[in-house]
Amino acid sequence: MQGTNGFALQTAASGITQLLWLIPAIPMVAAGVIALLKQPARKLAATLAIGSLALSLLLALVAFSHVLSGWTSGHNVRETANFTWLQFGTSTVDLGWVLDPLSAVMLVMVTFVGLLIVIYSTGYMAHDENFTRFFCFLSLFAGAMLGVVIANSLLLLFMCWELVGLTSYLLIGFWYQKPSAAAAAKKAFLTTRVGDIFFLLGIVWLFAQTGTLLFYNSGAGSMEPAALNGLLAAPAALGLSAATVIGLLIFAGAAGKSGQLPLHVWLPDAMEGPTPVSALIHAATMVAAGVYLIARVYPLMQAGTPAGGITTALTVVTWVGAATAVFAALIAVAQDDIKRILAYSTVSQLGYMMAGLGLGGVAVGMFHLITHAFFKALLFMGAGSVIHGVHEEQDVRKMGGLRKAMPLTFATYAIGMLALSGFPIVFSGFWSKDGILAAAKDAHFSRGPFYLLVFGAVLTAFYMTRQVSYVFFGKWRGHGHAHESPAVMTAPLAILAFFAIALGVIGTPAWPWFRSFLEGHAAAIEFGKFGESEFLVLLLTSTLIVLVGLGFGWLLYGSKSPAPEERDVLEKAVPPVWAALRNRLYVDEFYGVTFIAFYKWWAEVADWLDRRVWGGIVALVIWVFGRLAHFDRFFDNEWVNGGFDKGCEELYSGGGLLARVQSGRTQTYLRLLAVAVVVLAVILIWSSRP
Amino acid sequence: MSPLSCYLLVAALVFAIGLAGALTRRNAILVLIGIELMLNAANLNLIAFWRYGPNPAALTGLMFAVFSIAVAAAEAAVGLGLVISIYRHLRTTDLDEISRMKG
Amino acid sequence: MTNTLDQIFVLLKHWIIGFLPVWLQPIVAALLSVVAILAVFPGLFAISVLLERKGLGRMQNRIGPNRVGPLGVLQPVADGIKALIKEDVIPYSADHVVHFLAPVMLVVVVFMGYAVLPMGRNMTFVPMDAGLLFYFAMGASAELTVFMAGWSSRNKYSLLGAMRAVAQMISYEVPLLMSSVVIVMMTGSLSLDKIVEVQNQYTWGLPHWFVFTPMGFAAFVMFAIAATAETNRSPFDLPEGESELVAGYFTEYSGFKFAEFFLGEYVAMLSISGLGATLFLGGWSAPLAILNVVPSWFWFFAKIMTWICFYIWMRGTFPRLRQDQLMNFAWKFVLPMTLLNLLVAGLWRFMGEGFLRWVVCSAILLSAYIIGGRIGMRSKKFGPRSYRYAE
Amino acid sequence: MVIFAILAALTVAGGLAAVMLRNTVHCALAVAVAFAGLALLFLRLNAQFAGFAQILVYVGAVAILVVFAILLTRNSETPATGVFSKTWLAGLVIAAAVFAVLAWAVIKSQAALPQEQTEPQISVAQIGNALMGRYVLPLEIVAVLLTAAMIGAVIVAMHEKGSAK
Repeated sequence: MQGTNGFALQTAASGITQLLWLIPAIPMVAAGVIALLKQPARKLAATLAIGSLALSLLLALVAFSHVLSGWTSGHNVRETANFTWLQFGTSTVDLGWVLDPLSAVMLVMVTFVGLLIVIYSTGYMAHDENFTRFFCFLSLFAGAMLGVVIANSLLLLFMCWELVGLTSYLLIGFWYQKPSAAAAAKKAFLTTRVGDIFFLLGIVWLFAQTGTLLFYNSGAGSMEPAALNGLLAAPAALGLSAATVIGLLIFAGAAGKSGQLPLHVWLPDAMEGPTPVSALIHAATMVAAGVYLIARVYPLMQAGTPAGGITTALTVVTWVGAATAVFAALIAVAQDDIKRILAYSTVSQLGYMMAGLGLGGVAVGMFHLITHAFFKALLFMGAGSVIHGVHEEQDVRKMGGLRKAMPLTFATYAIGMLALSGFPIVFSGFWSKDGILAAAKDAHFSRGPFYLLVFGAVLTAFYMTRQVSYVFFGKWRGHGHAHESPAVMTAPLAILAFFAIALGVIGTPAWPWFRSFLEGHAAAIEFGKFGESEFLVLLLTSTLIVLVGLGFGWLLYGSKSPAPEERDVLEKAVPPVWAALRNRLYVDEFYGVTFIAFYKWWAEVADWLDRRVWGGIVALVIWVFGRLAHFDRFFDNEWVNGGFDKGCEELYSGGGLLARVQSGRTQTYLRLLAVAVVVLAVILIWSSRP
Repeated sequence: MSPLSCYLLVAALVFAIGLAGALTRRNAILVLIGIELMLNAANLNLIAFWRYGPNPAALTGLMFAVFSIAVAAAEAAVGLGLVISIYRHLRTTDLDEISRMKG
Repeated sequence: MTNTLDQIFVLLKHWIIGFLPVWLQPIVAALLSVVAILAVFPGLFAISVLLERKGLGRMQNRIGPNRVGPLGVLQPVADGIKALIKEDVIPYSADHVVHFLAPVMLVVVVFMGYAVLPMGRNMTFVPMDAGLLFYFAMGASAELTVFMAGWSSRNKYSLLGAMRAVAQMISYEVPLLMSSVVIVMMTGSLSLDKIVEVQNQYTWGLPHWFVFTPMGFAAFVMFAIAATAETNRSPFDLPEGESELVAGYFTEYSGFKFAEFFLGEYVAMLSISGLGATLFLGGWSAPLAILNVVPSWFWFFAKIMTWICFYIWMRGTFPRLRQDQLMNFAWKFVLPMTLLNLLVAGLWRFMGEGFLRWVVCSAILLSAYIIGGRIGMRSKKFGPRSYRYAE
Repeated sequence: MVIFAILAALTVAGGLAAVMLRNTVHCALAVAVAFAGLALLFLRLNAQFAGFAQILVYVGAVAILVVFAILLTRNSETPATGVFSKTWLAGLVIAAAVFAVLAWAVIKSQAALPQEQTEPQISVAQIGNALMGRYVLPLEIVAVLLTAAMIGAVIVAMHEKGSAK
């Protein structure tokens, strides 16, 4: 894909573009209003949150239809509304928002999924005493994410980005009375912060280089050829162009938010938050933000593509993505907490998206992002429904046989699970993952990513099967007895399930509607593609992959129900590996022994310095002064005091004298005034006489 | 001895008298009277300068005098009100006895 | 013919001073005017006293003075003689100087007020640019004399009367000024001659008196009330309420000094009626265009006497107010209404010619007075007389 | 010139009386005389408006206020003790010094002073226009000040139980 070339730029902002800012504004305002409500006003709070998001969804649909109509009528829409926010000296900082296929699609997805999740959480949080606070945060979260989506300026994007970070902190730590939740919130905040530092560096550098932070500004934006060429020309360290380095810095930020490999640790812990929050974070908003960011700055990432290859930045993105995909999938295999499994699968899927971005361009990555958003939200809410149904139990080994207890949840969950593991033909996940694999297969620079991704796909199917069979098959191992969740929770599940299937249609190789929509050339239906050999090969490969994963998983776990204390099948087979996976490949521990330990050591050093060195010096000084003081006292007693006492008496009497002036007698004051007047007049006349 | 200087001298005299009154009397009310006298002396100066000044048509001095008369009325009202309330609290208006504000 | 008759006094004055050397003329002219004023108004004073006594008598089903001369018309003369030959008693502890100065100064300031009143065409003693201001300045200094009288005679009745009088005069001086400011706003001048000139014109033979405009009429009513209070006339005659404090601030005065007070009071009445006539009733201008044949000075004095009769009638009619009622009435009804009047006058000025402004202004004033009156009547501050202190 | 001398004498005499008389009320009356004299001096200076305003405000209002204050503070009787404060001599000396300085200044700067010139004829209308035009802001400010002063005076002088007068 050749950046913006495919687009007939059209920056004349239409009405809806002018109103685009309303989409994030409405939920934020709602959040503000809810924040003012009293705790008991639950109904009102929920209504406000849902209503605001519904309104945003409406607007988003309008915007989408606008873009769509533009596209179908041949010319592609990219409308921006910019305004100057700050002006210092000659350079200005502009903010603005953009409406183009990318943002339109994201808007619809975020508002829609967000709306469903909010509706769902009215049921899930029904018994929480901080109901209103929750909805306030939720609306704010959605609003911030929408802000990220519409932003046409890296700065505006960064603001909303940080807002997302803040709200995620608030939501993950929503049950702050749980220490683990508080810790998780802190962890998420700090980890993402690490990425954001680099991101900010990238922004500043970009501004320094191009003088603007707008993406698209009718030729003057930083994502447009003029600026990009400048960036390419500008050299940076070790032979990389400025474009590359800035791209990498921004990617660091994205990695932080989307939990890519070095910075993924916060994401599983974020499960401490309420399940709807997990759903929102993992499916629709936060983690998507990173991927979306890369898609947004894609022109920068792929600036100066060598013939038939990809840029350094994209190479990095690809490798990191692929590595993350496998890594997280491996860990997911050995988890017992239903939500943790999903969390790690999210991480790995994000890896897929990144890889897709790196290899296949915006369309591939975004398509997987969209489909994943739907079925991951579905899975999380299904998990939430399960947890709700089994009385806040999260350990899969303490469940089982739930397919009878909660059939609706089971059905929808199964759909989600199949979509995630990419079951052939009917499920959207299949097509999106298929696209990524295809892109990876004909990546020229290396086959590595392809194999990694394939392996990851196998694992995905495997651990999902394991989880499902733990939860829904076998016999009930928990205590109490499970019950189906209320309609307000299951209805969104059904809707999401529908989309988890249906979305596949728009991304098949035969009718690559989504891709053509994003890249802005007409979509043609050619069933002939199904006939082409390499497509069939790929189709068969991925089908095979999935079937292998599923079959293996079913073989090991299907419908048999080990007791909770019983050791896992794999554990029996390969204990060391299992232990490693079980402990998340010791990443946290690794950080523990490296960074954190380093900081601890450094703190101790500082402490030692304080105690020994500085303390010693201070002690010395004290001692010296002590001696001096002794001498001084001697001196005082002998010579000074006499004189000093005298002086004090003098001062005292003088004070008494002065105090008499302050007699409280108005006339005295008046008299002084008059005297002063006389003196001044005399001085004046004297000085002014010739 | 130009007429203006005559007026100025009279004003100065009245001013001095007022000042003397304000400085020497015990009774707060009479101190206020002295202050009023001083104000009026100032007004006389203003008007005299206006009358003999370079540009009477500008009305500056006259206006100043009129305004200061108005302000003086306000000042008298407030001042006397204060004296009355002081009397109500301390049962005296003798300034030699009123020295609560001693530093 | 009419003109000569109209200007007869002026011509007379010129004829007299015609005999004199030029350097003497202005002084003599001034003296003549002063003498004229000093002659005419005491005469009017005598007439109005007689009028009052007889009129009140009729109102109270008595005959009134009827011994001295035919139908007792010479009664005032007898009173004057009596006052002159009576012994002048000065209380031992009184403050002699002040006690003596008070009535003299009162009479002086009261007569000075006449200097600016236009008593007929070209018949203003000192046609002053700031005539109205001068008049009020004199009126204000009258208060001081009243206080002097009350304080100097070392008598608590006198002192109380004086305090009451001064408080009342100050309180009612404000509405008095305000209501005449309306006229100033409409004419744009402080000079009484100018004011009369403005009123001395006719449409369809009807005069342009200010009393015939909405805010003019309102101001007229307020002015009448305030003037009554300013001159300590019933029903505002608490300062000399004989039932409470023997005769108010001139209790300790007798003989000629008392006569001076008496004179001062009536002359003040006459002069303030003159002012009222000048401001609202077109001064010396005739009530109808055709009546211009009648000399202007006649109209001036006619209006004054009408006003006096009005006073007498009021005195015969109304009971006396209570002190608190008096004050509340002044500050809580009269003053706000006069202030409103000012606003309306400004409105009138800026609405320009036309029928509309009549409707609007009258509507505003009418509603204000009705509402204000209702509220006032309901509150027991200055409501209908209650006897809670009586029984 | 003669008239001026008379008026000046009247004013100064009034002022001196106001300062020196023993009886407080006499002082008040004397100060009223001084005010009147000043007003007449204003008239002498063709400041008709200012003069009448002076009479209206000072003789009509301030003097009355002073008298009221005197009576309300039971000061109307001549105090048995001395009426002058302990430090009256110092005050006198200072006042004298002030007068000396001022007079010295006036006499020294006589050359610089503007000389006699044609009497300005100022009509009240002109003053009114000036008040409503060039000086309208000060006028408004003074109006506000007077209102504030009135309220303040009432509040300050009001009894604690809250009944005015």
